[in-house]
Amino acid sequence: MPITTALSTEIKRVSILDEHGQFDESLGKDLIPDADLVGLYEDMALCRKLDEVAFKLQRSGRMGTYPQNMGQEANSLGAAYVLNQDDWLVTCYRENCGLFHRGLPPEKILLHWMGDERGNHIDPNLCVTPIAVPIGTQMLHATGLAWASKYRGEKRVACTFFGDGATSEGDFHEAMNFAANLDIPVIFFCQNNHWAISVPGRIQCSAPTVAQRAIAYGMDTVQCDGNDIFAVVHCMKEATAHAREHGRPYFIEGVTYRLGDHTTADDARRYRDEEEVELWRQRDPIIRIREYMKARGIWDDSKEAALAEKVEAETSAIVQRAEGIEAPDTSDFFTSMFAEMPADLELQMRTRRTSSIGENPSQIASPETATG
Amino acid sequence: MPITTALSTEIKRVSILDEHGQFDESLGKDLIPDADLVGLYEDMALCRKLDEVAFKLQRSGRMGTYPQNMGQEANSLGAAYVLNQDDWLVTCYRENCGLFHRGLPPEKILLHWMGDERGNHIDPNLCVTPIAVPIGTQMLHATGLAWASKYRGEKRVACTFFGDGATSEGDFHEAMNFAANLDIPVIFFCQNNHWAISVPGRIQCSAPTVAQRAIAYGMDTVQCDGNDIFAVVHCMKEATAHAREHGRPYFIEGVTYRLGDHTTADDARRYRDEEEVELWRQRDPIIRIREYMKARGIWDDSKEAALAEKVEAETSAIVQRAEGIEAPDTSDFFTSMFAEMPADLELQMRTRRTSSIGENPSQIASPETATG
Amino acid sequence: MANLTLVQAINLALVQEMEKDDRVILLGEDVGLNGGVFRVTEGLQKRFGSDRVVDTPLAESGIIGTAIGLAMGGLRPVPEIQFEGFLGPAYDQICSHAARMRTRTRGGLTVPLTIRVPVGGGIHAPELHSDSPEAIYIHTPGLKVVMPSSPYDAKGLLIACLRDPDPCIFFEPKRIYRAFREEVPEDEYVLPIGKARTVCEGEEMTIVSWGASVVQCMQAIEKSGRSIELVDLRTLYPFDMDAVEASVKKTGRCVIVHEAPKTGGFGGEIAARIMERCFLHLEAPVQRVAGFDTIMPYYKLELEYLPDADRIAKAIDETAAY
Amino acid sequence: MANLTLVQAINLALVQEMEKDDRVILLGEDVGLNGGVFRVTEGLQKRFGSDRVVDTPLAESGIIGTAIGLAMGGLRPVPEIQFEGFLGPAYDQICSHAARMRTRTRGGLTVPLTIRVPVGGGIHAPELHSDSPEAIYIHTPGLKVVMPSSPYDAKGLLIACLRDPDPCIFFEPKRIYRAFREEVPEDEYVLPIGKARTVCEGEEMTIVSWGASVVQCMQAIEKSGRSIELVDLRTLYPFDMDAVEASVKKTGRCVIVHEAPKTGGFGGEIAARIMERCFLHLEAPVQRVAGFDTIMPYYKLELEYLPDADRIAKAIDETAAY
Ligand SMILES: Cc1ncc(C[n+]2csc(CCOP(=O)(O)OP(=O)(O)O)c2C)c(N)n1
Ligand SMILES: Cc1ncc(C[n+]2csc(CCOP(=O)(O)OP(=O)(O)O)c2C)c(N)n1
Ligand SMILES: [Mg+2]
Ligand SMILES: [Mg+2]
Repeated sequence: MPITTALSTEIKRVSILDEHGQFDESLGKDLIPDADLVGLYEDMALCRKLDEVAFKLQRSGRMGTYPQNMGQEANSLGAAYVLNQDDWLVTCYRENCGLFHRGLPPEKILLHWMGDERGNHIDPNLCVTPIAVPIGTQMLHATGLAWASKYRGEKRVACTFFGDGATSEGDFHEAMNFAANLDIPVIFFCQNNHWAISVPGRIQCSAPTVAQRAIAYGMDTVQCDGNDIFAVVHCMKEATAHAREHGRPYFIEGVTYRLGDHTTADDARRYRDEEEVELWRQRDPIIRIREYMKARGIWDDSKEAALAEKVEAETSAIVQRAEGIEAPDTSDFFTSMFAEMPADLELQMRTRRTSSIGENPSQIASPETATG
Repeated sequence: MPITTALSTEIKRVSILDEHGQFDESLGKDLIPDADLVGLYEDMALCRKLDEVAFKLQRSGRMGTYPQNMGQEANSLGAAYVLNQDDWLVTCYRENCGLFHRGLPPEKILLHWMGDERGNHIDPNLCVTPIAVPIGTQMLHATGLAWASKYRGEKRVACTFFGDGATSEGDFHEAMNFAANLDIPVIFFCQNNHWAISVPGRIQCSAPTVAQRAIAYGMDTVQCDGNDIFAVVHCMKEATAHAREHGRPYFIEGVTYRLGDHTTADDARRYRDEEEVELWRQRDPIIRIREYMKARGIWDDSKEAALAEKVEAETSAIVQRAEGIEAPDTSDFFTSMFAEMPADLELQMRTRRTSSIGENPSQIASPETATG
Repeated sequence: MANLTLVQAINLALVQEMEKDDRVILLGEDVGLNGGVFRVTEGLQKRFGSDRVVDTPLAESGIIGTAIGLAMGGLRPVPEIQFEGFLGPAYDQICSHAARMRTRTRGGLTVPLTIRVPVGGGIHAPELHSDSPEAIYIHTPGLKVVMPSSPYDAKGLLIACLRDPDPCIFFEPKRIYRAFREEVPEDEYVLPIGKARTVCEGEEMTIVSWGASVVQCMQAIEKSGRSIELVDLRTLYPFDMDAVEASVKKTGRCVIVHEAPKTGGFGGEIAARIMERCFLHLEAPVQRVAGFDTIMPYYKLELEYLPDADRIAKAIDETAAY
Repeated sequence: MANLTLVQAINLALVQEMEKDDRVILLGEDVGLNGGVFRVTEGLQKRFGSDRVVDTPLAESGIIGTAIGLAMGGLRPVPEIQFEGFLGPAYDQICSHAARMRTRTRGGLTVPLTIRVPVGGGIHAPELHSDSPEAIYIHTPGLKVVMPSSPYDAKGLLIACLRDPDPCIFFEPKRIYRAFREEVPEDEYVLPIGKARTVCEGEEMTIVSWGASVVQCMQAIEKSGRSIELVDLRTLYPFDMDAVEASVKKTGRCVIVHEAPKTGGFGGEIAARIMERCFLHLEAPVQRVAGFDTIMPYYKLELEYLPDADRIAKAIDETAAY
C-alpha cells in the first residue's frame, strides 16, 4: 500500500442562538439559567457603555489611545462565566467584559489607557494578568501559569485570549506546542474579529478556519459563533471540563467582529467597507441576546430603560474613580524596578532633577584632591 | 444546525520501496531511471563515507564538532534530484548528500566544521545558502528567496530543510504562515529523524504526524518514508509541480532516523535505546536501495567493491583539499564585515596587536598639548 | 524645495527610490492601504501596487526573516517594524542573520535591507511604544544604525540607507514626525552614513546628541545663553568620532544627551571614546543626560523620564562650573 | 570542602537549592536525561524527577515565556538557554516581559527566575556558540546580570540568583567550565549580587574585568611584573562602581577587559563612570581591551579575536607609560 492515510480529522462549528434568533434547544436548554442570562446581558451593556465613554474621554484629551471592545463582548464574558474564580484569565485588550465579570474594577482598565501603571496593579485573588501590549506574547505566560498549577497538583486551568493577528506570531506557536506536548491545561481562545488593525484575516490565516491551527499540535479544537453567548458558554464548558479532567489544552476560535476602529488612533474607514461593518452590526451579540430575552419574556423596554440609567451612573462613577486618583509620584517609576532598589538607581532617583555630575558629589566637592 | 463541520481533512503517507524490499510498481515504475538510480546510490555512498572520515578527523583533533548525516541521505538527495539547478536549496546541516548532488564541493562542508568561514563562500550559481546553525531560522530565508523569484516573475521555487526539533521554533511557524498567506512557492521539507539531540520527537510534536503541522496554514502536505528515495522523489515531484504551477507552498515530512550521535560532541547512548537504533539500521536508505538494485540486477558485489575504492579515493582528496587550504589571514574576520570597511574598524584591524591607546597615536605623541 | 514634515520627507524618499529602482519593495504590518500607523507609507501601495507595498502577517521575525531572503535574492526590501518595542521578536533574525550573512559567507551572500522603525518617547503612547533601543544594535557588529533629527536629514540619510549594500536600521524619532517642517529639496540627495552634523558652533562646551533629543538640546542651549557647539551624530554606527573629537578638543567640555537608559547606553561609548581621544584636553568629566535605568514609564510620567531642556541645562551648568 | 570545577560547583548549587525549595524547577533543551550539553544538570532529573527537571521543545522564546508564567505562578524556574547565541529568540520575552512585569504592575506580579546561559569563546565551538552579549542585558532595566569567574564564585552567586526575587541572567563562561578546580565549601553560601571581588591588590594600575577574561588578566599581570589591582566585577547589573572607584582613585590608571565587541560593550560604561567619578585622579585615559567590532570569527581565528595576555599586557604598558 504505497499511499495510506496518516491522519484524518475534522473540526466542528457550534452555534446555538443564531443571528436570526433561532435557538437550538438541544444544546441551549438549561445552559444558562434566566437569572444568569440577565446578568450577562447587563455585563455586556456596561462594557459597551464604557467603550462609548472611553472613546469620548480620548477625543476630549482626557485619555490616550483606547481599543474598543464593541461587538466582541460575548467571548470573554462567556469564558469568565464558565471559569472558576481561581482559574487564570490571561487576556489581551479586548476582554474587558470578561475581566469585569471576574471582578476587575473597571477603572483599572481606564487607568492603564490613561498611561498609569497603577491600572495594572491587580488584586492577586482575581487571578488576572495585566493588559498585554506586545501581541501574541501572553499565551506563553498562560501556559506557564497553568503549568505551575499542574506542578502543585491543583485543578486550576488558564484561559488565554488573543486576536486573529496574534496567531501569526511565533510565540503563539510555541505556546500551543508547549501546552500540547507537555500536557498543560490551557484554553487558547482566539477572538477572530477578522482584522488586525488594517490587515484582513486572510493575511494572517488563509486557511478556512483559524481553529485548524490547533490540528498542528493534535490539540482539541472547535470553531464557535463568538457573537452567540450560548455557543461560547457551551464550548467553554467542554474546554474547561476537558482541560481540568485530562490536563490537556483546548483551542476555541470565537468568530466575531470588531465593530469599532482598531483603537481611537485608527480610522477603519480607510481600509474596510461600510457594508461589511453593517452586516456584522446585525450580528451584534448584545442585540441578539436582548431580542432572545424579549421573546422569552424575561426582558422588556422598561427594564432596558432602567438598565440604561444604571449603566450611565456606573460608568460615570468609574470615570470619576479613574480620574480622581491622585497623580503618581514623579519618582513612581523607580520604585518598583526591583524588590530592593540598587544603590545606583536610588542615586539616579534622588538626583534626577538636581544634578548630573552630582551623581558623585564628593568629586565636585573636593577638586583640591586632584592628582590627574 | 447547531453543530456543523467546519473542516474535514486528511493526510497521506507515501512509501514505494519499503524496508522489506517491497516495491510498488504503480507509483515507482519509471520514477527513477536505472542510470540515475545508480548515480544516486553512489552519491549516498560518498556522503556516508565522508561522515565516517569526518568523525575520525574530529576524534583525532583535525576538525571541530561535526554532525553526521548517516541514515538520512535519501531526503536531501531525492529533493536535489528533483529540483532544478536554479531552485534555491536552503538547508540546515544534515543535507550534505543533496548539496553534493547539487554540486557543492564537499570540502566546503568540512571547512565549515573546521571553523573556517570560507566553507560558506559558495558559488552563487549553485543557489545554495550556507549551513544554518541557529535552528529553525533558515526557513524564513527560503520564503524570502522564493518570494524574490516570484516578484521577478521567475518560475523558481525554494526548498528548505529542517529537523523535527526545528518545527518547535516560532520562526518555523512564521515561515509557513507567510508562505501560505502570501502565496510563496516554498517546499518545506522536515527531516523527522525522531530526535533533537537528546529530546525525543514527542516533546517537539506529540501529534500523530509532523505533516499535520501544515494543516494549520491550509497548506498541502504529505508524510513520506524518508528512507525510501523513491517515495521522496515521488513527493518532491508533486511538491515542485504544485509550487511551480500554483505558486503555493508544500510541506513534506520525511520520516527518517539519525543513526549516529547528534554530533561528535554527543553520546547518544546516554539517552536512547540500542534496540531502537538497531531497528532503524534495518531501514537504512542505502541498504534498501542496494538490495533493490541487486534484485533488479543492476548492481553487484564487484561494482560495490569498485565503488568503495572510488569513494575512498574521493574522500581523501576532499580532506586534502579542506586541509590543504592556506591558513586564513589573521585579519580575515575584519574584511567582510561591510562592503566598505568603516574607518574605525580599519583602525581596529590595523592596530589590533600593536596598540591599545595607540588607536589615537596623536594623543600619545603630544602630551605637551595638554590643557586638562 | 518644499516645506515638509519628517513623515513627508521619508515618504518622498521612498517614492523617489521606488521609482528609480524596482528592487525596492516595502513590507510590514499595515504599510499598505492604511499607509502605516504613522502614515509614512501613505499612498505608496496605490502608486506602486500591492506587489511592492506588502501587508504582511503580524510577525516581526517573519518580516525581517523573509526580508533577509528577499535581499539575498537580489531585492532591496524595506521592512517596517511598527514600533521599536516590537523589534524584540525580530532581534534574532537581525542579529544572527542580517548582521552576519556577509561575513559568514566571506562576501558570498549579502543582505542589503533597510529596517524602518519609529523610535522614542514623548507622544503619549502606550507601553512599548516609546523606547530607545539603539545601543543594542550599535553593539551588534554588521549593522549600520541611523537616526535623523530633521526632515532634511531624514530624506538624505534614508536614501543613503536604501542604496547601501549592507543592512541598515533607520530609526525614525516619532516625537518629531510632525513636530516641525523644514525645506527639503525635491531632488534626490544622499547624506553620507558616518558623518555627523554640527548643528551650531560654540566655544565653551560640546553637546553630542541624536534623534529627537537634538531638539531638547537646542532649547537647552538657548536657555543657557552660553556658546555651545551641538553635534548631531546622525548615524550611530559607524559614528563620527572625528567630529566629536575635533569639537571636544576645541571646547574641553562635553555633555551627551540621549533618551535611552543611561547604563549601557550609547552615551557611555561616546564618553569613553572622548576620554581615549581627548584626555589631555578635557577640563571636566563628560556628562550624560539620559533616560534613567528604569523601564520607560507609561505616559503620565514620560516627561519625567525623558531628558528635557531643564535637565540638559543643569548638566551644562555643572559641566561649565567644574 | 571539595575541589570542584565550575560545572560541578553549579551542579552542586542547583542540587542544594532544589533540595531546600521545591519551587525550584529546571527547564530547557536537553537538561533532563542528557544533563545538558555541558553536563551542568547531570544527574538532576534522576534525582528530582522529570517534573522538576524538564526537557522542553526546542524553542527559546517558549522556554523563557513559560518560565515567566511559572514564576508569576509562584515557582522559581531556572530555564537554561543552551548557548548565548540562542538567547536571540528569547530576547523579546526577557526584555518585554521578565524585565518589566514587576514595574508594569507596580509590584503586583513578580518574575523570580534565573536564566542560566553558557557564554563566551575559546572552546573551538561552531558559529553562535562563542558570543558575549552581556551588554545587551545590562542595558535592559529590570534584569540582574551575573557572570562568575571561578567555581567558588559560581556557587555563591548562583544561589544568590536562585533566591533573588527578581529575574537574573546567570552567564556561565564556558571557557572555564572545566579549566581549573577550586575549593568550594559543601555548605550553602551566598555571594551578594552587586559586589565585586578584588582578585589581587596593586598600586600602579587597576584592571577591571569579568568572566573568563579574568584568567587572561591574571596571566597578563604576572607577565607584566607590575603592581596591579585586579577587580572582578562578578555581577554586571547592579555593578560595584564603589569598588572600581576606590581602586582607580588609588592607582590613577585603569584598563578594562572583556570579550564582547568594544563598541557599545560594557567597558564603555565602566570607563565613562570612572571618568565621572575619578576624573581628577586619572593619570591616563581608561583603556579597553575587548573583542573587535566584528562578528566573532569561526574557531580557526577565535584566538585572534579574544583578548589574551599579550594584548592586555600591551595595554598595561601603554597605560603605564602614558
Ligand atoms: C509584537 C507586536 N507587534 C505589533 C504590535 C502593534 N499592534 C497592536 S494591535 C495590532 C493588531 C492586533 O490584531 P489582533 O491580534 O487580530 O487583535 P485585535 O486588535 O484584532 O483584537 C498590532 C499590529 C504590537 N502591539 N505588538
Ligand atoms: C536556536 C537554537 N537553539 C538551540 C540550538 C542547539 N541545537 C543544535 S542542534 C539542536 C537539535 C536540532 O534538532 P532537529 O531540528 O530535530 O535537527 P537534527 O539535529 O535532529 O537534524 C539543538 C537544540 C541551536 N543550534 N539553535
Ligand atoms: Mg483581530
Ligand atoms: Mg531531529
